[in-house]
Amino acid sequence: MSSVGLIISLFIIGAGLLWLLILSLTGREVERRIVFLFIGLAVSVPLLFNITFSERATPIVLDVFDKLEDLPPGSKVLLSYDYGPSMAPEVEPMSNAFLRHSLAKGHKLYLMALWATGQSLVATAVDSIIKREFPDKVYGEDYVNIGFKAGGTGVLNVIITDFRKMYLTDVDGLDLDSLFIFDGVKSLRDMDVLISIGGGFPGVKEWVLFAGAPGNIPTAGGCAAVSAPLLYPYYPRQLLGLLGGIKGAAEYESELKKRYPRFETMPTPGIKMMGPQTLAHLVVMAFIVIGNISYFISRRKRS
Amino acid sequence: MKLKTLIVLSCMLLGGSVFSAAQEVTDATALTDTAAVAAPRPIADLFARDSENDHGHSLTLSWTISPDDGAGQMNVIGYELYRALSPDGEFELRGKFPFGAASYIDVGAKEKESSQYSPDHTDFYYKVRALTSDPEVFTDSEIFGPVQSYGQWFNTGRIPVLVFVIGFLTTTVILIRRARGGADLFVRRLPGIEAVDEAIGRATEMGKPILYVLGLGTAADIATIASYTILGRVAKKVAEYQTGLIVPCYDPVTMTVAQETVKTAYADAGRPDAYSEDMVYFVTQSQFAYVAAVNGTMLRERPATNIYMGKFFAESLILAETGAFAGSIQISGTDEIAQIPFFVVACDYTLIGEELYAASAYLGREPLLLGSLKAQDYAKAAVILLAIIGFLTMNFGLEGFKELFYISN
Amino acid sequence: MRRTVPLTITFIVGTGLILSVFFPPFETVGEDFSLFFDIIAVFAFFLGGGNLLRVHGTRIQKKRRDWGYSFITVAGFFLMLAAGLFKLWNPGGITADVTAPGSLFQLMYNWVFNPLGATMYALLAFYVASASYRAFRAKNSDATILLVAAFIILLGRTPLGFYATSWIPDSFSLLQIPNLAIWVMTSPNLAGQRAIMIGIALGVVSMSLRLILGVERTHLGVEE
Amino acid sequence: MEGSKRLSAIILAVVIALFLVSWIVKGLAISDSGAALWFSVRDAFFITLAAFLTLAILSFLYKDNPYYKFAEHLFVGVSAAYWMCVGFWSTIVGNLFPNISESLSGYFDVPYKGFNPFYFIPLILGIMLLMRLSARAGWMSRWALAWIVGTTSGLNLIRYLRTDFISQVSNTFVPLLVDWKGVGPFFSDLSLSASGQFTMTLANWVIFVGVFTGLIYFFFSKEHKGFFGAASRVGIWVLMITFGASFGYTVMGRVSLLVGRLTYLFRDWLGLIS
Repeated sequence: MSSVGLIISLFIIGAGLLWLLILSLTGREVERRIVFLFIGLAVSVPLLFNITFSERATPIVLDVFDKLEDLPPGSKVLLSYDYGPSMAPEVEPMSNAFLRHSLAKGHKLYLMALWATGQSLVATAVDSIIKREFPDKVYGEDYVNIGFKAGGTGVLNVIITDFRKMYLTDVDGLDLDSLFIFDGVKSLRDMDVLISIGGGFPGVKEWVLFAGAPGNIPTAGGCAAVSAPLLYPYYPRQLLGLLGGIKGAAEYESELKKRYPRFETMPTPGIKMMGPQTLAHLVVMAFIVIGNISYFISRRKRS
Repeated sequence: MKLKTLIVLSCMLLGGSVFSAAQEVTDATALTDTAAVAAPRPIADLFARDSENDHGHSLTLSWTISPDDGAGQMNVIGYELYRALSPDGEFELRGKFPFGAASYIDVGAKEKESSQYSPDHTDFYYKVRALTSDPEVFTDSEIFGPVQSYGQWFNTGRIPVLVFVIGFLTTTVILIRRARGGADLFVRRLPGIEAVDEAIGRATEMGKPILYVLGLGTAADIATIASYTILGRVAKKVAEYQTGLIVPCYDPVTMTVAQETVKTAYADAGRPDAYSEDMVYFVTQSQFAYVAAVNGTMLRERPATNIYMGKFFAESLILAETGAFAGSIQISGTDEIAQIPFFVVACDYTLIGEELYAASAYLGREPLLLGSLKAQDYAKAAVILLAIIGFLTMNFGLEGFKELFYISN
Repeated sequence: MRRTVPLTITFIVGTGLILSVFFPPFETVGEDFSLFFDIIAVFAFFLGGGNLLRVHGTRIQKKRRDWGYSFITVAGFFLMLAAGLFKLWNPGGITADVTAPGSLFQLMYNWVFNPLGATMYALLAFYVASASYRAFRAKNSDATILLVAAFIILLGRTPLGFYATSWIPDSFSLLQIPNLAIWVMTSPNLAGQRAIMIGIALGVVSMSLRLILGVERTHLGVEE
Repeated sequence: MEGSKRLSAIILAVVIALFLVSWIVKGLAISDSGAALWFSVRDAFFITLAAFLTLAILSFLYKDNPYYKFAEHLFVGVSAAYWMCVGFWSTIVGNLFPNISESLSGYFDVPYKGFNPFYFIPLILGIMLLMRLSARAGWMSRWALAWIVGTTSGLNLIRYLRTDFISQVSNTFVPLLVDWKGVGPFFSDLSLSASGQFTMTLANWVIFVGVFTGLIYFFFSKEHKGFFGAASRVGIWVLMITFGASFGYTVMGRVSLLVGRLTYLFRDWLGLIS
């Protein structure tokens, strides 16, 4: 039923645009309500019928993916949740993708947060993703949640030389020394890659300036679309790669789906949110093309 | 105020959290670490001085970390700072820091009734305690003192700003004088402003009103104040031509000023009786409700010309597209960088950024205003010159030039 | 006289605030004045509310076009005002936070104010498209540059942009559309923004100076 | 005319009927989930109202119509009162009273901060502003305006100089050549990565030339002829790239807003998607 609706609506959009293109060849202008109608369709159809597009990862995203991919299993990945609920719709897909990728690859995962709001989001992620999708992974061996510590950049200044001076226990009060995963781990410098998710303060920028750059540790990030332009200048010298907004998340998710058959059926909110976006962008571009065609035809007619 | 509270709050939060973090470290270690800890070596070179460029009640401290901090016995987990009124007096805790910390600014309150009050011109003595995971084991530093805090009268950190203010002021005054003396000052065309007269003429011919939108700025935005000048000019023309004028306002203070401006313009045009209080009215102080109402006005009154001048945010494109749909000629100007693209795309004429401010001088054609416009150009020439010098010095590794522009706070 | 006093007030307040920045003992004057400004603005709200009622009252009285709708405005205004000032349905009574959950004020905010505002905002999605269609046309060199820059960014955000240029080798990856889009955002875009910003700053400084010196005085109104 | 009137009456009846149906259906659904009667009636009403108001605003895209007018007028009234209430509680009660009156602070249960005579400045200026309602004392409001304008210009002058002007100018000081390694490696690496020093150098040049020509475009007292004319042409091009790029970049954010509203309609109201 829904696929019929999907085909019909996509056909309407496609055929409609084609028809407008043909009309524009006669130099006719499209009424703005028609433009509105197409935008309305382009956004609501993917929402209703769940249309997705396969995303191809851009180098800035691929660099992060490949880094996690190229590290030997058992490497240490630190994931910091530096965001709150309001930013979550945009960046949560990223943190989930990083979680899945690291665990599937067999990396050791260290979870923490520089935002107080991040701690509960870590807990949610542990319950809803790790425990459900990776039941074989053992807490304290394969992954650990050391939670939130206040102090922002101060925390980074400390844990870059020694975790145990800031974190004596994990989030549940277990001594770090009793956790197998912390054997031989002294500071951030023992991590193979640092990933910060969140574009606010403290966030990706602080991780780069206070941990990645001084400790010479590969650092990657994910952030909301609005903050991405401010972070681009750090790529690729100080920043390994960056996932900017929903698009970045969607690219990572599709890369993950492509390389790991087990993620065929995983929920991909990033890709899902990109459906309306992509279709709307295509419609806008189509209208720009149509507008220019009718402009040139009518100008030629006039002259 | 809001900003101030926010800063204070965040400082408190940050301070508190560092403190509590340090606290957690100590407490938790005490529980887990039962082995005896050796006393660490003390910090050295403790030094305190008055904090610069402030209004007093603040001292800046620095020291060299303990040899056992991150090296040696590796047993220092943090420091505590103590202060007393005499070397053998009672020492009061002023701050806690994680290990590695080697400086601190001890800021007290300036209000006498505050519990955090820290008097100026009073001798203080400081010491720093190196802490270990065992709360019983610590080492105090030598006492430093006496030291006093006092306020400065002048903030030297802001000299670059002062230099520029004085330079710009002098240039402006000189040029205004010269303009008054009769020097002919050229001003290039501003198509957006020239279009205003034409648009008013068109509105008169069509017998339709002119819609003037002052934007979402309050009277605290210079862009809004610049907009009044243009509004004054438009209103005068409108009064002369006996065309209608609609000025829906977003901010009540803005509305008040706009009423004054329009009233004056009608009086100047010799038609004070034609002014009506209904021309300039308040809509609502909510961004999108305002837009909804102005949109409705555009489609119902069908103004011949829409003029948008001032501060605009996301509503810029909603207004400009509806206006284009209603078939009005549209002239816009804003200094909100993110919105200029939308106006450029959807309006017939757009004053980009600085052009909005130049418009008032352009319209007035008074030597005073033109003189200040000329001063702006000199400043831009100076910027270009500085950029070239900066470009060259950076290339030869002379970073010092850039430092000249550093504003400390 | 009636003009001299205001001009003098502006001059004294303006110069005072500029100087206060350089003298630490007076540093907080600017913040205090901003706070005062907020308080005065609230007084102005009464002017605004009064004006709103007057405008709609006249419309109803004179039975102007669409006067019936003015009733809705007035009713909405008084309902919200009562809900806010008397804290109707507020579980905490008069001393509670005005936006406490469950209060009529909060309900009206969540279910009337917010959806209306968000939908007005969402109209932008449509207007962005209609504006692109109408205005992004290669009429002259300026318009063409505008069009090309916008098109590159748009392309860079769809899979199309990737497929169109994925054949370009990695050592020339700058020319691949998604990367080109990033580059445009970070280099020429930054340059343009900076030029505008410097210009605006100069405009503001100059305009403020004109106001303080009393050269610009349109806003002060009639000489009586 | 008669026909169109009847048509709009029919449409109105249909809209009201749909509203009632939605209210009832939603109410039943909510009370099924165990909510008290009053809450299900109330919540169902508000959910339906929000949905109809959303649709009323969207209908403006087709043309101006009575439903949009209704939503618009309601929005204006509600929002004007909203800001008045927030302003009253947060600024007058929250900031003014605690500094001038103990009894008023006590009445509204806000902590009294002690009497501060400076707070009479805004109080007096605010009352002066209200004086414009009087025909004879109207001139007093101009004193308040003069104070506001003075504050605005004083604060903005310094703010723009410090944050926008001086810092933006010094950010433009960038090296012309980024660690030069020779002609060969310079041109062979056109990747976006900064190891491609071509990219870095190019970026610096673009920024320098862009700012330079952009500023020349803003010269007002020089005729744009000759070198100035050429430079300001380039300046306009740089500005056009900026505008085009910013426009294209915002499309994504705007679509997200629409996705948000449509999700409300499809999911929260109609329950079509999960």
